[in-house]
Amino acid sequence: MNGIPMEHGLLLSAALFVLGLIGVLVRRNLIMILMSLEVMLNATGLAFIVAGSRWGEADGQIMFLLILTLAAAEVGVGLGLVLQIFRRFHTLDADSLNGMKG
Amino acid sequence: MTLTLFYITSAVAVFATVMMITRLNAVHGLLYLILSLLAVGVLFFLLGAHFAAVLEVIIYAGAIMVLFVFVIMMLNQGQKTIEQERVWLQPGIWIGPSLLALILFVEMLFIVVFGGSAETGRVVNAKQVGIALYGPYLLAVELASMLLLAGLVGAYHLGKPILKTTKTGERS
Amino acid sequence: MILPALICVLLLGGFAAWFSERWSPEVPRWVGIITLTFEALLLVLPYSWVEHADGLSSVWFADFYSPWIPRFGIGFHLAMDGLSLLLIALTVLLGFMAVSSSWTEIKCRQGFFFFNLLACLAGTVGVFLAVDLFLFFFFWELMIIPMYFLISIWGHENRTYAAIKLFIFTQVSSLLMLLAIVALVLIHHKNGGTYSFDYFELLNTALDPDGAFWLMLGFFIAFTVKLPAVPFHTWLPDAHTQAPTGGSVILAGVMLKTGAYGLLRFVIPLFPEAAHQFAPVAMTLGAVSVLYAAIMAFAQSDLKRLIAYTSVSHMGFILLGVFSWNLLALQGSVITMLAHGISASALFMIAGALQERLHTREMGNMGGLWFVLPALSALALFFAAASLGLPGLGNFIGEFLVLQGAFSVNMVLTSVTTLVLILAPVYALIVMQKVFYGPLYQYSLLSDVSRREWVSLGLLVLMTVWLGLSPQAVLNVSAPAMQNSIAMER
Amino acid sequence: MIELLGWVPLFPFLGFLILVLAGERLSKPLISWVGVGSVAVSALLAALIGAEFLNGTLQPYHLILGDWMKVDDLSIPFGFYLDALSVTMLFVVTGVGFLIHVYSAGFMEDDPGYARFFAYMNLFVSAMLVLVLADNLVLLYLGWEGVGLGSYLLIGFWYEDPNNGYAARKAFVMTRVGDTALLIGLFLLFTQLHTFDIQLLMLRAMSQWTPGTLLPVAAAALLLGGAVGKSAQLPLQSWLPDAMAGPTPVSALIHAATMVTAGVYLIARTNALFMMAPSVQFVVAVIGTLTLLMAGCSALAQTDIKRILAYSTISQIGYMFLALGVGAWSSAIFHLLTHAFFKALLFLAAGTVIFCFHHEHNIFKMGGLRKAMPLAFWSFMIGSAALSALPFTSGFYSKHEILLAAYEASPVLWAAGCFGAMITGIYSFRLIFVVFFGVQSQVVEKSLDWKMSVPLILLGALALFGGMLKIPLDSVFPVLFNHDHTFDLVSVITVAAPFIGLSIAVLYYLTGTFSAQRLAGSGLANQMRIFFFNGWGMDTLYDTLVVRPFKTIAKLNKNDAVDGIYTTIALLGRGGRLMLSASQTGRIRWYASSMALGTVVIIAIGWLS
Amino acid sequence: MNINQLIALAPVITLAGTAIAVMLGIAVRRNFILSFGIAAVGIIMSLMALCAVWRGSPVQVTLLIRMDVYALFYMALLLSAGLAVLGFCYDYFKDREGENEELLLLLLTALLGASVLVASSHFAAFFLGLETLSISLFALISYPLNQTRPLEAAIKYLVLSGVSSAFLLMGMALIYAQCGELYFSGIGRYIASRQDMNVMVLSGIILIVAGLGFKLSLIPFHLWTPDVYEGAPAPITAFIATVSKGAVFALLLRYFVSTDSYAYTPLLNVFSVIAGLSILGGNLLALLQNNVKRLLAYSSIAHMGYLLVAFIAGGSISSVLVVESVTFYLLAYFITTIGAFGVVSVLSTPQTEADDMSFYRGLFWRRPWLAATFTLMLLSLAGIPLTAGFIGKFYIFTSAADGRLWGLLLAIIVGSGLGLYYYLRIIVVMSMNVEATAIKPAQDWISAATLAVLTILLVGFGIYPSLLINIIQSVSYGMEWML
Repeated sequence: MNGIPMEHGLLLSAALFVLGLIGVLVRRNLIMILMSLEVMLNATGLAFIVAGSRWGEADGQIMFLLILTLAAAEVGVGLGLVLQIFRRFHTLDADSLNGMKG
Repeated sequence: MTLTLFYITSAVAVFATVMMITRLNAVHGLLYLILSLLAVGVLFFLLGAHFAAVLEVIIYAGAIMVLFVFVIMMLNQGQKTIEQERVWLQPGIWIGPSLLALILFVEMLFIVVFGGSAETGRVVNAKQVGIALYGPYLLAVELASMLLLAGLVGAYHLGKPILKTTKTGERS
Repeated sequence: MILPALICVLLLGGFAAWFSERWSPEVPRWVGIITLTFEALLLVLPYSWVEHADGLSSVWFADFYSPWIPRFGIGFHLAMDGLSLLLIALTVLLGFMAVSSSWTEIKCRQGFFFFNLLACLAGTVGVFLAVDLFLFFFFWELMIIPMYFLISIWGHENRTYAAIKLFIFTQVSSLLMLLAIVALVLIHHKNGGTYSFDYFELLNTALDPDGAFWLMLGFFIAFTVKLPAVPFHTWLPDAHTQAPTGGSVILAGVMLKTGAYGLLRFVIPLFPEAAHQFAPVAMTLGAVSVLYAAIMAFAQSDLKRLIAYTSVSHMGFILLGVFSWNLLALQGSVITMLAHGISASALFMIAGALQERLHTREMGNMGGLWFVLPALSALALFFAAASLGLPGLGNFIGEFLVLQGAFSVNMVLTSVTTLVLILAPVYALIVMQKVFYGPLYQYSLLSDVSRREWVSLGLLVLMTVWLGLSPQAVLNVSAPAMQNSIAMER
Repeated sequence: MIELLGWVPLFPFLGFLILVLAGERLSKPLISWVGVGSVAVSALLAALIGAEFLNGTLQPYHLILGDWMKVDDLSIPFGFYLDALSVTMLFVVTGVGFLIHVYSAGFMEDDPGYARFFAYMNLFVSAMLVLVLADNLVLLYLGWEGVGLGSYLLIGFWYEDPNNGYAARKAFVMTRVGDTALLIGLFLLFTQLHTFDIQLLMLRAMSQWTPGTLLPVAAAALLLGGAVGKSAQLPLQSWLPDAMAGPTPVSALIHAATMVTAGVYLIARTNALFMMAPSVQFVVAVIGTLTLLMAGCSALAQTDIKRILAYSTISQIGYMFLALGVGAWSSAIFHLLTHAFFKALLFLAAGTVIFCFHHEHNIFKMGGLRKAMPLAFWSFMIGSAALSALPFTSGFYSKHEILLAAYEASPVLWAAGCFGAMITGIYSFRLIFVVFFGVQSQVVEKSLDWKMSVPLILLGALALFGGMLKIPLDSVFPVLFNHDHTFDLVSVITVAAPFIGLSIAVLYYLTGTFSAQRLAGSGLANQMRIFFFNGWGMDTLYDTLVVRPFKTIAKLNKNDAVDGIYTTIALLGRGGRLMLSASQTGRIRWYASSMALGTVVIIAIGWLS
Repeated sequence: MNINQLIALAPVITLAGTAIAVMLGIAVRRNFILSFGIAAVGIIMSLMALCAVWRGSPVQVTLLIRMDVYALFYMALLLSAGLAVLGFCYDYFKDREGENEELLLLLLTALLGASVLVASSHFAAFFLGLETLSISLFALISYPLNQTRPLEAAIKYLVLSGVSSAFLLMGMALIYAQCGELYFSGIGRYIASRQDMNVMVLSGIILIVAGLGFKLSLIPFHLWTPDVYEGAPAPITAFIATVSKGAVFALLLRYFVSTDSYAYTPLLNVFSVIAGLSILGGNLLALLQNNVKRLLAYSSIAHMGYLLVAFIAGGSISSVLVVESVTFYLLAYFITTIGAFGVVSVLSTPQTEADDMSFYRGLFWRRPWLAATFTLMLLSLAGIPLTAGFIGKFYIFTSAADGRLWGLLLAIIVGSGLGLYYYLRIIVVMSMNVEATAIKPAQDWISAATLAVLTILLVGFGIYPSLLINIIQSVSYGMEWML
């Protein structure tokens, strides 16, 4: 027991989560969007760690581990896509990728 | 003591994240992101998740971020993009999403506050995690490997150069 | 086994017609004739049972049951009483007419056309026979699809709009009915613990008045859309105008009757109290339909559209009659169904014949046709007279009985409705004037009624006169069913 | 013989069927043999049956041929009922009908629609016979509508001219207005009394209803509506003058002798009902009086020979209504009978004039025909004398009776009737003087063959001596009063009235002592003339009040306002789609925002509910 | 882990083994037909394994996976769908340039993810299954690298999927923070033991719903749907529309039933709003759409809305009927959607994707069988009798009426009316008269056979659904037993 209230941990997680979300919503650069996404995922990982810490079980950390796996895979595929997109569109502007709409 | 450290680290994490999402240069943003991740790693340590803290530093801040660095380097974004970013990041663009996110944050605040309070900080060491991982979570490990396989194959495929011979079948 | 056979014969005939197109485009219509003949023969069999039915009650001549979806107590349950018999007979008769009127009119993809025609008839026969509500709904929906194709493929210039409108109107309203059916079954399930979609089981479902009203409304809307009654009628003029003649014949002659049939068979027997309370509204709707459509008909310049509105007007009588719920009005409704089926079909056939010859439906572009087409004009005159309710012809009997029956229920409303007798000649005679009388407009070399048209229209003339002068034969067939319906309420 | 009653209407119907099916393929003589022959057989049969009946006990004869329909307590047979009233009508219909058919065979000889004409005529006769013989009101209604159809077809016989078609439709629709009232009356009667059999109905009405109460009044009023329409009485009279568009024999048969008197027949047939509704009966009298005056005045102003006769028909039927209204049932029927003779005669005579004059209808374009067409002239003389009720003609007996009966009921009615008789004298002799005297302006081109002259002669005889016929109508009708004004002032004035009219006509049109032009030239009088000419402006009135608003509304709503509801729904759908479709911008950030917003909202919903 | 559990896992293991076999196959020799053969045999073997373990079910394999009848049935459904998609993929990709073997591999991993998803009884398996599916889909969508639309679609899907995953994970974390359990039954115990609702758990579930709502493309998480449907290659679109959505929905239902989350009544309001919006919005959006793939995308939004109505009814009626309804509807939806996209796929050429309405003009007279198939599929989507879609809609009506969801039922009716319009529009276009144009020779035998089987199933289940209903009933009772 080190006395960190769970609410505070979760609030920090929420703050990071929301900041990540802002990043996704605001940035037009695809790489920045992917980075913001990482922030969001990391925030959820933090939430799991906080919760795991509350219950004193390994589950929280294991979930974090799995999130890490996801983050790695997603970044791998995502960056691959970004490369292809840059080759084809010569831009990283997310807003210009609107060939399909309506 | 721990509490104080917690708050300071939290502040660092939040600050770093804010800086990250506002940077014009992707590399700067990336550095702030690494800072943020490191700060979170410290928090993990404070929360008693030592194993996770180490992973955060090694894999997240280390391995994954390197991928970003590679890509940014490959794409070789110059000054031009920074100018472009500057144009893109007008305050008008910020307001809407930020307000939305703020509302979400307020909602989460309520959730957390009304959800009930509890203490954290029970230390769960690496051994416990290891036992769980290769005990009840054995299947998860296997599945994670399949997840990574999918990611690997996907990334491999996407990483291929464009086939020059093909005429692109575009439609208007 | 005859009851499912009645449906299967038409369906199989339809497929046969479709595949027979490979040999020659003339074959499918013959297949159609043969199928319908076979169907007519099949129909004679149960009819002979009418007199010799010992095993069954006097109301139901024939019955067929086979389990289908036991999970919900759904069975493939068919049964025939006088009403079904009459309407199926009408269906077969008008089936012949539809084939006849499509004989030369359909110039492409004959096989698929006759498949759709026969499939549509099969669906209709199914509707008239089904006494399982699920099965009924099944057929109810099924008959629309071929009709949709008939209009959208072989229709006239604005066919797509008309076909889609028809489909959406009937579909949306029938979903309301499906909802009502399901709710009814669920209530029955709550009461008795078993699922059943069987008509006879559901007849005795105890309902609370509020619920019964809404359920009744679900059925009512579906049937009044099909009937159609104001304000759900607007699909009909479009569908009729755009449909090929054969389609119009089926649509006006048979399909509208399914709405009337539904009202008679389901709405009132299943929800007697609710229907009774609702009767003033329904009768008013009927009266409004009768009058409104008559005025609308007068305003039209497109011949088929005009006839379509007269259909709405005539079907209003049925709504009025059914909700009067006495034997006179019910029997009148039955006769109106048959007589209107015949006369409206005949009028559409005439309109189709004119369109085939003149390539227009616009009455402004016609005139003085009596001079060149005396026989067709005389036939038109006859059916115009029938549709304006001339005594001695079938329509009069129906309208007279309906109005007489309704009069004892609601004097004022019926009197107002009777005013249509003034409006009917207004629209019927304007047709005669614009199309057949007056100076000859442009056309000179037109061939009058062909032998095929003589036979088919002549048959319809005979039927109309027969219905008008000797309706008793028909009334006797439907009487037990109608008496049974009334008895059910009490 | 009397058992063959059912064949009487059947023969003309068979003739109709043959003519319809065979049509113009038959040779003209064959057509006339079928067309005229069927009516001739029918007339012969009717004569024999009538003779047998009149020589018998006068007991009504009831013949049931079979069931028409039977539902619940409603039972309608094909039943014929023969009593003195039907016998009278039978004679009129078959007898006069036969003569007119013979005449038509000549009149229509050159018409391309010869077979069609006789088909329609036969259909009409058949329907009319059903009407007069029917034992129940529904069968009567069948005949009633059947004659309406016949009338429609024959008025519009020459279909090339749209005006004829218009007149035909007008006739049908206007009479349909009355018919509708009649039908509602039928519904009312059945709902209350549970039968349609006329005799039974009268009995039940008398036993179950109290005179003067709402039910009999309503029922009688509705039946009256039917009668008014069919008999062209106020306010539904204006179709009849237009109906003259049909061939002249048609006017003679349908619009003079038979169909238009169906209303009189109906009221006479249901007299018991009308007697239970004195107020309605009084209305009948008033309608009759007003109509006879109004139509008489209109006849004065007409220039079309057939229209004069048409208005005179309306006027004479007005007399019959007056008679019915005052309870002089048999006088009404008697006048019906004599009127059939002399009016048919007049029409046929007018027909010969028109026939020989190339379908010229305007009397002022004729003149001096006395010498050229003696038969027509004498027919007109006899007919007009009877029409004006000059003594010793048939019309005198019947009209005299009516006027005297009217005096019994109300002197005002009588006075109006006498005034009407005077007007009758004026217009009928005005016609003769203008057409047959003076200078002959045109050459008569055709001569009459026997088919046209024989009927004229026979009808002339009937018009002169028809008053002698004694039909025991008292066996049918209750006798309310016996009048014996053998020689009092009332009687004198009644007799004198037409003579006054005759004198006026002589002064104005024969001797030229007074000038009609000068009279009509002055402002007020001219307006009066136009007013009368146009049938008291009733057409204009209906046109503005009913026809045009109806047409306007109908045309305005041609595209169906109800459909607007659905169109609006469809439009709303399209609008909704446009809005939603605009949200599909194709931009990632926007999509993500939507998700975030959605999350925010659903969390809020989750909390708030 | 004992041997029984291992046997029970046989289908999943077979699938994973096949994926690896394909990978090794590629490593040894690149051959599309070979890889296709391995993949097809693997899926079939997996299906056979499913039948084999059916008898022994239910088996709980660690905390993560529960192989019960429900899971097995859905796995069978997903695998069959995967097999059909594989068939279309073969014809679609066989003539295309580039290395197409990895596609089959990715398809297998996606199927594996979906299978794990429906069998999961624990957040970890839930999450891993979902993400394995998603990660595979990113690559699948963008597979034809020589075109721009797939790339655009893939990046959209990737980013948005990432966001939705984050929501989902946050929801899980909140629930875990409050309950201390990641195991469904454990959460169920927690919920059942508390009388009052916990805000954190409630919000956690709502966040999960938001995450899953994205995968199910429910309004307001739907915006990606048309773009991804349009951009992805037709067979892959079929895969997204069916396997991905079906698995997620099955999991959602399983989660709700096994954790007793229906007890949180505010959730039902949330779902009602989402369902109503989805039904009306989806149908409205499709109304005048000229791109068939987008149109089907919008229609799928509406269909998920319909499905959700039956799901909501679970709040007040027995879950047996709900499971039955959802399962039947999903099955019908699978057949229909795969069939429809199969037609699109058959018509597409390496140069053009046959998604514009103009491709279908006069199809009835050019390729009657294909057009008839498509018509039947569309009629089934519209819920017209004679097709399985009708029975599905009937089920939805029944459960919704039983649950007295009148408002939503009304929305369904209105939605169906709208839906009819655009389905019929396609049929109209297909039946238009056109001059015979050059016909692409029909040589896609595998696709043709697949379409034929689908059509037979569609009509078969539409006319005689009893057989299927019996099986599904055992599934829903199996689900009941689990509680």
